[in-house]
Amino acid sequence: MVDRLLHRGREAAAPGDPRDEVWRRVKLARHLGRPRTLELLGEMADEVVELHGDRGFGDDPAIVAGLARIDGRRIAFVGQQKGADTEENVRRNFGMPHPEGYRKAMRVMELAERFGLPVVTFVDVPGAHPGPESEERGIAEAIARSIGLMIRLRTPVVAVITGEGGSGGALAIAVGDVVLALENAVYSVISPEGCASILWRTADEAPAAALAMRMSASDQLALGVIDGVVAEPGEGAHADVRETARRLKSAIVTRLDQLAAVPLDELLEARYRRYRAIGPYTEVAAPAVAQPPSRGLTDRLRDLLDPGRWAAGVPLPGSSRRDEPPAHEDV
Amino acid sequence: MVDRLLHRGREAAAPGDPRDEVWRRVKLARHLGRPRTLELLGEMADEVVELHGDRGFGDDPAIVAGLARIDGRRIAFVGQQKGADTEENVRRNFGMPHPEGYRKAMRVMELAERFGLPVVTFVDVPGAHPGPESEERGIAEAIARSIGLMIRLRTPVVAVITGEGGSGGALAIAVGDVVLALENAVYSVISPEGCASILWRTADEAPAAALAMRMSASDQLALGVIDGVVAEPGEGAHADVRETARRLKSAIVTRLDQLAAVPLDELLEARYRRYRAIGPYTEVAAPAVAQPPSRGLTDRLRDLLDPGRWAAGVPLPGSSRRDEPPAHEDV
Amino acid sequence: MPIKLPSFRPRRDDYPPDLWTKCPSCGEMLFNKQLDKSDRVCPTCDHHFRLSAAARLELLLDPGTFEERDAGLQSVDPLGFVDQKPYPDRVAAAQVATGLRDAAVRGIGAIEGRPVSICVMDFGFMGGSMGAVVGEKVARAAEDAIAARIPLIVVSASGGARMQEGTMALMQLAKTIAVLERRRAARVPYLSLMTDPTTGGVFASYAVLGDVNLAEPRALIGFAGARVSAGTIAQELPPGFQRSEFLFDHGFIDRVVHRRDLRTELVQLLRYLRPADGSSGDGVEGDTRWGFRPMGFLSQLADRVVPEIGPPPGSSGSERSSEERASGEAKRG
Amino acid sequence: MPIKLPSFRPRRDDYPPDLWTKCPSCGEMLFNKQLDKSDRVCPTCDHHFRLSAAARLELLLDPGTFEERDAGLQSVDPLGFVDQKPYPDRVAAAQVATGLRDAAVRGIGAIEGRPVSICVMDFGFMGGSMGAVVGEKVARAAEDAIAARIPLIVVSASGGARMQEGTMALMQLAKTIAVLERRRAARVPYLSLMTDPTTGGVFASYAVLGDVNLAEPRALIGFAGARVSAGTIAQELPPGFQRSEFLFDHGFIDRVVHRRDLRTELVQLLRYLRPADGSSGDGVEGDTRWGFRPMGFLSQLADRVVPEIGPPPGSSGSERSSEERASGEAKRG
Ligand SMILES: [Zn+2]
Ligand SMILES: [Zn+2]
Repeated sequence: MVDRLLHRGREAAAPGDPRDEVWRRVKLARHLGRPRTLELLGEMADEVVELHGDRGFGDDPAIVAGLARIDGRRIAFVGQQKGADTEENVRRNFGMPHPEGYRKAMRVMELAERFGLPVVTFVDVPGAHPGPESEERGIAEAIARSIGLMIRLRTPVVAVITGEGGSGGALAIAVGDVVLALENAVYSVISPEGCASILWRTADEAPAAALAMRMSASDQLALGVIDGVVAEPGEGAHADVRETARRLKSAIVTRLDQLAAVPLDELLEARYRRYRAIGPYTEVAAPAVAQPPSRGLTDRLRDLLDPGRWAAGVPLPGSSRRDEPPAHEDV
Repeated sequence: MVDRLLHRGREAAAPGDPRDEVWRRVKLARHLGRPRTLELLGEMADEVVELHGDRGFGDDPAIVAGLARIDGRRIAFVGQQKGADTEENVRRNFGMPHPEGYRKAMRVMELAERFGLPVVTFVDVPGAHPGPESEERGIAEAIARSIGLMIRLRTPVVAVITGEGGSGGALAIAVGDVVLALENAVYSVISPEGCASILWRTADEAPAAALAMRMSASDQLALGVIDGVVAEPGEGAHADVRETARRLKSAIVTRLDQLAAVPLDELLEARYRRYRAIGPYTEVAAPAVAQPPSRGLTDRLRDLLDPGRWAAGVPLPGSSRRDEPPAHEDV
Repeated sequence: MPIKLPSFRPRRDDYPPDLWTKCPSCGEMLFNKQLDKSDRVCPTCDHHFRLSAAARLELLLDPGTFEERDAGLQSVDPLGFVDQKPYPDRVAAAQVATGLRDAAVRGIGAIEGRPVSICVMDFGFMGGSMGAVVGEKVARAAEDAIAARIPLIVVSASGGARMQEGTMALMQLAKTIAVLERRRAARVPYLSLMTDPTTGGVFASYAVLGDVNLAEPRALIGFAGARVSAGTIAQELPPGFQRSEFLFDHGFIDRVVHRRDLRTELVQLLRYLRPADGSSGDGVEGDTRWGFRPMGFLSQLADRVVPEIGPPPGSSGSERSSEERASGEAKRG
Repeated sequence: MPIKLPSFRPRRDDYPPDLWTKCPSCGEMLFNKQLDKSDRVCPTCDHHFRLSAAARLELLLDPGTFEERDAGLQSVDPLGFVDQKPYPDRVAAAQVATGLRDAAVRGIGAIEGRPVSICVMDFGFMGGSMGAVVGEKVARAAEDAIAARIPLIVVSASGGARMQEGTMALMQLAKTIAVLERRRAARVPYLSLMTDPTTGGVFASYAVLGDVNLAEPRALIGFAGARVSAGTIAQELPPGFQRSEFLFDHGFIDRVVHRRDLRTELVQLLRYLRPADGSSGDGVEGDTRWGFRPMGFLSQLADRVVPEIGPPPGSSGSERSSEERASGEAKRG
């Protein structure tokens, strides 16, 4: 796990393979030298004032938040912050936030709303911290509430996926009026390794999963999840942090100026509609199920039809808990 | 401490002494058999549905909260809950809430506001839990936020001091449009023991401190902190829980009906004015200090004038911390 | 957040499963008829077996009152996702196995004669995974609740987001939460019931955001999978980790409710949590706000339900229609 | 929550204290002149000595801009409180010792030419304990901030509520929080600075509720006294318990700021946290909202301050007056 977090040891798919291109980007998105929130702000901003603490439990170093001035514009910022080396990564928990990190983010976003500052977020997270303390203190609740706050926040919000956009832990600070991504950023519902180990039964198929999930910035742009891609210089953001920041700053400032021209009520309504409408489905004429037959009958019918289900009296593969395990593997 | 919390071992002041009467009430307020929130509701309400959890850390058994129906009226309730015996007292932490208890209370009060339910609170607490975990998770923040919520809560609030009204831990759920008290309830800014050990240098003077602080319900009525006193039957609430509950119910229902007739905006404005105005002071003509002289001079002058201050180079009595101790003793 | 799908790895059963089921908790052999009578709760150890959406609806609603909405919503394949098997084939197989179009069923029903907007998940359909169809159904259920000013109930049973829909599935967190935020601003009550399992993105969106959160006993509820947690962190998991009771202890669930008491508790809670108009806080029973008269799309249902509700005498003229009220609230929200 | 008052137990000093002070942290002997030059921070170990209200105001505000308000507020004796000594005698003694009427000084001043409403506590006056006068001054400071739409700054230094005023002191928590809630609804910024010590009811009311909470290094900050905590609970206290850095680690303080940087940080923060009118969120510098023109009771101050602020050209006609805006907000709050 630490290996993966430090991005050691994984090789790309065979050259010429379409998986190659996306996997190259995954590796760039995870590159140890990739600029993080504070590095980018350090280049972009004239001034950065970090604020700390969630006012209830702690100050999570995996999320930084505060106030900054970019090109004369005062903003509030929130961003995940991985470490630049092993020591900092340990201190910042490899950029995986605990609930208090998201609660700090919410506090600063509410402050921004109160004082009319636009919010800019920087998303770069393998996923929210998956350990017991995180569950105990309500990582799911913190993510859900942060998403809810960002949807109703009465100030412009620009979100930038700068590196890894890892699942709910990313979306928690990635709801915005405009969502941008750096060219080699990736965004997915589950890590490619996690996806591969479930669907391909081996994490080695991660490049195939990355391709199948279309997690590159350009694919996400095509899907409408993000609104713009900012080109990275040369071999990637790590190769020229200053130039990366310059381009990003220009994109952010342009968007902030566009958003500032929109009345807040319209902005909020458009933001709502954006998320209300997302995700394609179709509608067919005939309902699939009629009024339900008597309780129990359906279940028994399905037990017969679906031999993999638990009711068959056969323990499921991967059972490790005392009672009936749901055999899920989510990240 | 456990002795005090279990109310063992303390004797009343000499008979005939004016301290006697107030101390008798302090003992009744702390009586182990005194009915608590759930016992009172059990008698008063047709239905009680307890809700649990602060949605962030835990479920504090020292505060109970939920929904209840009293005489056909649906309400939300919040109350401190001491134990009826040692075992329950340990489980309920002697009725001393942690921050998550107040955060649960806030959650349920917000629910009440959202769905137009009046709030009734039952106050009976030696004080908020004073231990390290309580400080770590922000007991002060939780108390302050709960007070703030109750002041702006857009639904009628009736608070009842049923036993010990112990300082900030009590006030956190005792802000209301109407504040009632049971006859033998007490309300104070610090426990009489705490007050006595600071001002009299011995906790044995607690009855004197209780008298000086005018902590009885009738004194608090005279001071305008509470609005009504509900007489207890016979020797006190513990002697006849049912009759106590009957009287309390009648008082609560009367007040709820009165409050329901007041438009919410007026109610909120009156509640605000009540707390904005509380606490007498006077105003004299001449300012006490002129424009400050140069920095440092004032301090040095005061060091000379006030030999007990730290700057004198003499360690303060009671110093137990490495650097300059503020020698305070708050509860 | 997505899930591993055991459904698609057919295995041979040693015994015909139509007559009996082995309780995975106490090991007792239970006759299915007996199990059905006890709402699929083990009479020996109170183990709560999973319920299909149909069985759940029958358990919770007044008989014959459920009117399904959006039954025709069906997944598309936004990514052209192929692993060992194309995503559309997986959906088709699940549809055959379950008789459902996707992992949630939603509609309007009545509980003790009072209308509710309800959405129920079915773990049998691809592990109850949430794609665009599930998200859309939850969102529409909330919108119906807002429009009609009736309570919203969502019963979750899901391993999380459906990874075959990629970030389209992830965005369903934002979609459902967006509507739930409007619902809250509109002061329409929402009860969330978590059943085994409620994990990943479903837990981290609509399941955790109830005005009141209920859970069935010993349901697995959590964000990250237990093996992920343990594997990633190399740390021992606390006892009862991610079970209902653990979540209760940590403050995220109001009440852990035995299945036999579920309906009673819902009825009880819904008597307190009524769509509010914000004009008063008297809490007095029989206030006219509850004298709800279904409108518009609810007219069909109303024919069945209204006689049981009984409009308060003389209230119809003095109230704004539910639609007027809802639109007024929505602008504020 | 109230405090033990060492001020009233006179002791003999072994050496004349007018020339030097011993640093309680590193033990260094410091000449007072040297200490004054360094804003009463030990040059050896950075120990922050306490400041009087006057010294604090001089440290934070532009020279000569402080205009005191409500200097004549004085405590009464609501309970007729007598312990070893009547309460009025204690107040009188503290007044003589400090030259203050009570434990807080409040007024209007300017920081880098911009007006602020400020209230500063003085630990030297009965341990900075909060009675009705302190509560009233904090409340009025917040009201002035709302009325003039200027930032509020409160510098706390207090052992807690003043027990000689009993529940009248306790109620100051509610009084101050009530006004601070209106302040928040009015979108007027509030910076809370906690200095050594900030404990009890002061911490549990206005001190903890800043939009941004700042603290001086190693200040004692907590609700219950450390000895109470340890004594009551018979539990070992964590290292650094109730010091600024501990509170920072636990999420209650945004920034621990060395005294030499305080003014700079306040200026910096106030450039972001400006009284907002809620109509836009562009964050662009030089917007007319900040083109505040002091009105009414601020006119005196305005004479001194306005040339430094400089009203934006042409803005005076297009803006509502600050009073109009404040009253509009207050009705909403
Ligand atoms: Zn069993
Ligand atoms: Zn020193």
